[in-house]
Amino acid sequence: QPPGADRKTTEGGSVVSVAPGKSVATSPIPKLTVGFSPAFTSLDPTAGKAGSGYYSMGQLSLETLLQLTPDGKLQPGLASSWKQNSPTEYVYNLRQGVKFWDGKDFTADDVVYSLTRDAGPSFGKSGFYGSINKIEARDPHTVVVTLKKPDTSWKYTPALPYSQIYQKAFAEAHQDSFGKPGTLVMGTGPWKVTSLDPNKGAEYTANPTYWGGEPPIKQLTVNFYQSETSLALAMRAGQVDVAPAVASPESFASSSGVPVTTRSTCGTSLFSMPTQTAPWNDIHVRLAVAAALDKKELLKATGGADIDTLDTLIAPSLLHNIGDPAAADAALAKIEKHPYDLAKAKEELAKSANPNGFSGTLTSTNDQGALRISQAIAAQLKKIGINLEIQALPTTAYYEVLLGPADKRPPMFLSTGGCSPDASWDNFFLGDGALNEANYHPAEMDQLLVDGKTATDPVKQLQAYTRILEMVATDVPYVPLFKEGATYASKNYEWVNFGDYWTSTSWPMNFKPR
Amino acid sequence: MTVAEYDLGQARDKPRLIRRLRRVRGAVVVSFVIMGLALVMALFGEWLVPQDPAAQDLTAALAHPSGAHWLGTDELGRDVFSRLIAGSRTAFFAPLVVAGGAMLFGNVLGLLAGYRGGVIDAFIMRLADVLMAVPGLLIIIVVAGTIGGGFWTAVILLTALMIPFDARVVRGATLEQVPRPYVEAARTLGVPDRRIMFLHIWPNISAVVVANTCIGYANALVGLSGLSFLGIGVTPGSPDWGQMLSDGQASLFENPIATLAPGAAVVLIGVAMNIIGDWGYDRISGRGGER
Amino acid sequence: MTTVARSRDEVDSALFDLQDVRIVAKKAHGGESTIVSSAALSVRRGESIGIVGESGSGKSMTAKALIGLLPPGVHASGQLLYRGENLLDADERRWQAIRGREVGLILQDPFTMLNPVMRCGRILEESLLPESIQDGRTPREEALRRLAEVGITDESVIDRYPFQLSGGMRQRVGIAAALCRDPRVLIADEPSTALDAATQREVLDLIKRIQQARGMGLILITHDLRVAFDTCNRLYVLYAGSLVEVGDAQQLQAEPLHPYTQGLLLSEPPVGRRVEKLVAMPGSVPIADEVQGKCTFEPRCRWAGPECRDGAPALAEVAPDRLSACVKLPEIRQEMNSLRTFAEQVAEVTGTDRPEPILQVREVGKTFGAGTHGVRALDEVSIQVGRNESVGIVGESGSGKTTLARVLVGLETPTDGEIVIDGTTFGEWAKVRPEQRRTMRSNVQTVFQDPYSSLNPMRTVGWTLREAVVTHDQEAASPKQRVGELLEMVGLPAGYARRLPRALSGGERQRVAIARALAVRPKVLICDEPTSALDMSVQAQILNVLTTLRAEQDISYLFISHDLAIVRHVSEFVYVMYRGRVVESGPTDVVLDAPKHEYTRKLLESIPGEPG
Amino acid sequence: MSKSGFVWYLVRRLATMALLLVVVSFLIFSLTYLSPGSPVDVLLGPNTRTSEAVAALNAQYHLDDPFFAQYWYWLTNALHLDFGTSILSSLPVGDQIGARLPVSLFLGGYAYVLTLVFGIIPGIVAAVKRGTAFDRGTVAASIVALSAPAFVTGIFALYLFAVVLPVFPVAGMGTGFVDGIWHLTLPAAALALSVMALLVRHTRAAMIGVLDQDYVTFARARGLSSRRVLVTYALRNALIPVVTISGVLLGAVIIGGVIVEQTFSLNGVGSLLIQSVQTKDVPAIQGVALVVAAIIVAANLLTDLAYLVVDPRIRLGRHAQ
Ligand SMILES: Nc1ncnc2c1ncn2[C@@H]1O[C@H](COP(=O)(O)OP(=O)(O)OP(=O)(O)O)[C@@H](O)[C@H]1O
Ligand SMILES: Nc1ncnc2c1ncn2[C@@H]1O[C@H](COP(=O)(O)OP(=O)(O)OP(=O)(O)O)[C@@H](O)[C@H]1O
Ligand SMILES: [Mg+2]
Ligand SMILES: [Mg+2]
Ligand code: NI
Repeated sequence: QPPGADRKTTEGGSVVSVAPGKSVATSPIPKLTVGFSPAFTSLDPTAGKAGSGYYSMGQLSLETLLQLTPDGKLQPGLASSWKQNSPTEYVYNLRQGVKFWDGKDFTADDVVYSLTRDAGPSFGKSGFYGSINKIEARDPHTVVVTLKKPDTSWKYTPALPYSQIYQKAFAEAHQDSFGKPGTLVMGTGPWKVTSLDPNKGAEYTANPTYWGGEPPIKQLTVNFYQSETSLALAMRAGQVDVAPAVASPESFASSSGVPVTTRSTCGTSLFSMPTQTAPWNDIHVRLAVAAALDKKELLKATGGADIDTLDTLIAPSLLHNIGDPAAADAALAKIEKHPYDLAKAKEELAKSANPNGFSGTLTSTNDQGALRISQAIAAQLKKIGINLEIQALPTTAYYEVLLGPADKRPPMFLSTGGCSPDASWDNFFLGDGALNEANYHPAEMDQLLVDGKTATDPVKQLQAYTRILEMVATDVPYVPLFKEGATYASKNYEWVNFGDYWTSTSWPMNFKPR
Repeated sequence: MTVAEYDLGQARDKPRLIRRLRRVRGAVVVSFVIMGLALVMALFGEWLVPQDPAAQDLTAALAHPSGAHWLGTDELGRDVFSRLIAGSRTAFFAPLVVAGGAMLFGNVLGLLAGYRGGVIDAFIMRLADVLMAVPGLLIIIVVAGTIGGGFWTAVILLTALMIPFDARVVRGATLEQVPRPYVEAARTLGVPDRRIMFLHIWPNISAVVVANTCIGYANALVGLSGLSFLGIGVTPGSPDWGQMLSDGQASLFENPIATLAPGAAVVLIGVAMNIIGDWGYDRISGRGGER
Repeated sequence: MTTVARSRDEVDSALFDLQDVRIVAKKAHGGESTIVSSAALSVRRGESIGIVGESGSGKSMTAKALIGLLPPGVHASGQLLYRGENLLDADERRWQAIRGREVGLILQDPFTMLNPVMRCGRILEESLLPESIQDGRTPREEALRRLAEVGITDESVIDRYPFQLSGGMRQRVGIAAALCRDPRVLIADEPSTALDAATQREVLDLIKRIQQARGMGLILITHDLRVAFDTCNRLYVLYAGSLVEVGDAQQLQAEPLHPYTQGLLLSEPPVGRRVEKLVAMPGSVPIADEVQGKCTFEPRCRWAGPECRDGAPALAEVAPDRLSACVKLPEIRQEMNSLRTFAEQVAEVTGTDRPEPILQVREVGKTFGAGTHGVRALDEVSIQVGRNESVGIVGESGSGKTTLARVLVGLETPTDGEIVIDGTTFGEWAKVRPEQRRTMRSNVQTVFQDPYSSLNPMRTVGWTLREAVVTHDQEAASPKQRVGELLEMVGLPAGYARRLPRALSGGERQRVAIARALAVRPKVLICDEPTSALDMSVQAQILNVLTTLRAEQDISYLFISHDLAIVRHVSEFVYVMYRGRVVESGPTDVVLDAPKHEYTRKLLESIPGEPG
Repeated sequence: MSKSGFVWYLVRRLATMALLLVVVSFLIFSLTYLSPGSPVDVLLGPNTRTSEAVAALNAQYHLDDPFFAQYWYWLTNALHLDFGTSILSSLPVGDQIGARLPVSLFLGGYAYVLTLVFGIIPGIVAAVKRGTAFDRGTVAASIVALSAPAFVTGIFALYLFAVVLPVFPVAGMGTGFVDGIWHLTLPAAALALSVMALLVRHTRAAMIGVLDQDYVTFARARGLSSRRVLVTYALRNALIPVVTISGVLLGAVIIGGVIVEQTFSLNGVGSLLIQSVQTKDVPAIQGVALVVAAIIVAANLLTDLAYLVVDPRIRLGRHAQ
């Protein structure tokens, strides 16, 4: 089985290989409009909060050292080549002759500055830089990153949007307003951002001096919409060409009249249960829940996203990235699954302290998509007598619960939110991190997590991850439900190579008129 | 022969009841029927629903109206018609609580303020001024939205905010009655103040009270469903008309009936209540005779 | 139907000539109701005619028909000739040309007649036509001249809003506005009723003067026969929508030729003397629509016979220039005359010694408001009412009469002075001990001016009376029986207890109000203009009830009125109030026959029909 | 009223207005302060919370100061139109309000104009043609419209004009004035509808009341033209009770605006409020609520002044010295 065979990319869309910095479109596109809902308020990657556009919009103008191919391979970006000298030392050779939009040269200083800033504590993603020892410029065109200990996940980080590169002088000159409307950012990307208005959108113009050559899309407009419905209506009216990230594909399609394309990604969606709080501390309860959840059925609550169910905490595609995919499949086959079986669920529940079921709450954000799935979960559990009342919380309150005392965490529906090609990505609901929602702490687990990251031998690494999956399958702190989906809608454009890692590329480069 | 004679007057009133019944407009009858149906649904909805309003059938999500689902289904495949019926309970009773509560407190305070004047009067008037200056729904959005507390917080807040308005109307009507000779006659007779307020004045302002309460009911219905439309004070997934409307907005084009039905229900009850209010006003003030 | 024979030149100079005008209103749920069944009248240049009738008789509707301003849903039919043109065929444009230029109208209430948001000058200016301004005056100068014509010389009036003027001034501005386009006929619908006696007289004199000076035709509408006799050449007596009598004013005054006209004249207390008892017509004015197809006065007529019910009687010439609609006139004319003679008997005036006081007011003062805005409504007023005595208080509007009454029953707190009721002296009601207050309350009761609002409209007569009984006598053996007694006392059948006030006529309501006051067996009854809101024919009934009660119940009256004739009729002793003070007092006959104070003289002079 | 009297009145009204705003601001501030959930959690997001990070945030947002100090700090800043930084977007709240206010004002103003035009004119015509089919139709329509909240009419309009009858744009705000009008017609109409109905009823009742007045009869009796009577007499006087309720109308338009912005996804102040409430963005809620309250209070002042203009009895009578 070829790598990434379980991804739709190869079935629905086409994988076209283009050279880094080049577009799949062959003729110029004078103007293209992209719609997002909701709005973004900052282009500073370290703003890192809801409303920051680094994740979806950042790659239009800021670039990373490396980029990801549709199947999760690294390819050159601002670094023309890179090398791992030792388990802890990475050397990046910067592309020569690259200029910022203001005409200044792109140098190693800018990279060091950007990565150091991105690694700072104010950025929500500083976890990705946890094993960094130092980042330094060896010469104006070489950057060396030294780790404290081996970390196999690092190699992907320079290709993720969390490590976007911007001009040092500009960022230093605009300490407080960097990335915000009025100030914006200074980068090297294919499109130069000329305005940002959280109430309207952003304007981009093609960068004539782009190292990959001037991109075919000459003017790129991003429009913000307050709700997905209004975005869909705008698309229906022909005001929007492409809408990446559609949350309710079916409704969107009917409102806009434009079909929505979905791909399963390596991100995962889970149902979490607090393993140390009654009645969830009872393994029979958790096993009952695992058997009671009909994943196929739940998929229908995703609003029409065309995605797959999931049986393991880590998406199989990520394990395929480690060494031999066949070995990964063999290992996965051995892991216990909990297929939908209502009789078994009732049987398990009967063995628990609450044989006839119980009542409780199910916490969710007040986001429509999450609410829909939470309601569906509650409805399925009701069938075995577990009555969960949905508690929809606004972001603040939700984070308070999410990050609050470990023993007070309620059962909830969780998503990893995007993914990197590294298998450790899907683990962050385990271990000592603040996000161990199940409060699941067997001693063996912590060691396995370390092993997984440091193991340089793919076989060892796979072993560690397989064991993690086994433990999760046995103790059921989480019930994996389905893969996260990536979606886009466009009537007139095909999005070539659309899939897991679209946020790690200059994605409008992949638009091709239909 | 005595030339001076007492007037033995002729009765001017004829049995008017029948005539009046015949005059009741069709719209009023229809309004009462609507409210009656709403009441039945609100009381016995559980037994009337064709399907469990919470039951999901994800295979039949966003189905169009059919024999099985009269108004189709929502995103989670729940029967919209059943949810509409289930939602009638809060839709019917919550405004009743609001309008009734505001009427009760508003009347007592308004009568006191209008009849006695003084501190109560000044207090109510100032409070109403403040609320007039900042609309109540804005306050509720801010308060219920930030403090939380769910549906009944919104109901209680709305009631509390409506009291000064009701009190103001009642006070105004009372002020109009107080200088009337019949009130002064009662005072001259030494009738206790409480009796004057509740047995003399109140019946005479009851037309205004009834009309105002009906309008208050319609406003509370609209206000509360507006709040739940905005996602304030509702439990997600509960069959609340306002929430159904806002949830359904996304699938407006997929299944318009399911989205528009709760909206139509709100309008229907609002119209019925307004018509009943007008009718009640005419009826009661007609009793009061010439003015 | 009768056509009055007229000579040629009469027809020539006729401005209005109405024959058989019928005014009907569409009912809300189909059908029509008659407001005026058949009106016929004519006005010539320089002539003033009066349309007289009690409320609801259709006077205003007739006036509105004459100027084409009938309310929506009300229609006139018949022949309404203005200088030979039948105006009932006129369209709105034609009417606009007629209104103001040919026919002017002034309304009853000066307080509502002028646009409240327009300055007086503007009101006049907008009514002026270019051709009515002469000598190159500006509109403003013309407006000033017009104001001067109605006796307003204060130039600042032109820049004032109506609400900044007194009632009399407003009425003058109204008259000036109505005359702006120099109409040939002026219709005045009760132009003085809302004004006090002195102003009333001035306004009427003004209208008459201008009418004569300009040679206009005048149609004066009034319910007050004395005003009509004083002002008009010819009278049209309207009753329940039909004309019952037409005739020369002087002749009609000397000998009315219709039982209704006669009844109206007799029920009015004479100014110059006191009569034993008034001659009252029974019942009250019916709604026109309910008495169609017969003599409209038949239900109340003492002489009514079967012939009266035999179709609507036509107006027939019964004497030269006298028309009457009474079919029985020849039979009853004699009897009518004797009744008039009977009514003119003068009552004996009882002794002039004052009985021991039961109610006293000592130097009471009352100021409304404070500071410069304060109104001194009562100023050192001292009066007394004796046991079984009837005391009158007269004074023009605003002189403080009502305030005094309200102070007496505790509806108003006096600013200074004291009140003595049945031996108890106090300043404020609120400071009296509760149980004593109860007894005092039962000693003094009031009857208010407006019978329409003095009963709780939502409560039956029985409920109201029963409450009055029970309030002061919780253990009342059988309140129900007492209610019956009370109703009987004021001449109403016991069955009225079940009725709502709405189902009673004004007079009946006032009777119930009196019964309510009597329920607590008061020693003093304060009557604040108890008849001023009632029809003349009903007023006599009420006055008679009061007189009878006094004889039966051993009760004292404090009778407030602005009408000297009524005061003369009901009281032995009178106080004259002027601007919050008592300016004169004494036995009624003495004060009214030989007034000492200048103000009292002025009051007497302003009575219509008296030499002024 | 004398000139000085007017100035005095204005000063008094302004003082009341300021006092009211202080009270409202205090309530707004304390309410949001009392809300459960600390802003620190939102600021940190799903990160490990180091005590330094928390302390830095506390300092930045003055979360450690005593309540009154916080209030004072916030109020003085607010007076300079500085409402702090939105927790969600980390943009100055003042800027955000400033950027969104034009949309809301445009929508509100447009709706208000629609309300006035389509509220007063049918009200007058219905009153003048009392009892006719037009009158009955207007009354019936107004009862229905009165009970049709903006979010219901909005969604009906969305469906109608996006699918059934695509004449009006249902998305976006357009660019420029004319395009803006074009785009905002639907939202403004939805917003205006129920308010309009209230005005129709009020105008009709006021007009009927005025047409029955003696002064109208008297004016006609003087031969004034129908148009003049209708305009300078009837309309002018009917305006007085209409102006009295314009405060209520305004409140309804503003609160309705919040809902309509949400329904039509317009980027106005109202949707900012709802967004902030949904995310518990404390500074944003405070800022928006205060600005909205200030607008309402100021508009009420204008209403009062309009009342002074249309009714000389108030102008010259009650407080004439
Ligand atoms: N718009 C109307 N539609 C129908 N009937 C009316 C209307 N206006 C008045 N009426 C009736 O017409 C009758 C005559 O009214 P009108 O005003 O002419 O009486 P009036 O003689 O002027 O009485 P008053 O002395 O009280 O002014 C009354 O019974 C009244 O109820
Ligand atoms: N509640 C009040 N507040 C202020 N002023 C008042 C009040 N009641 C009466 N007045 C004033 O007191 C004066 C006397 O009024 P009052 O009603 O006693 O007169 P009246 O003689 O009864 O007049 P009328 O004949 O019009 O009934 C008037 O100037 C009146 O304006
Ligand atoms: Mg009249
Ligand atoms: Mg009086
Ligand atoms: Ni002034």
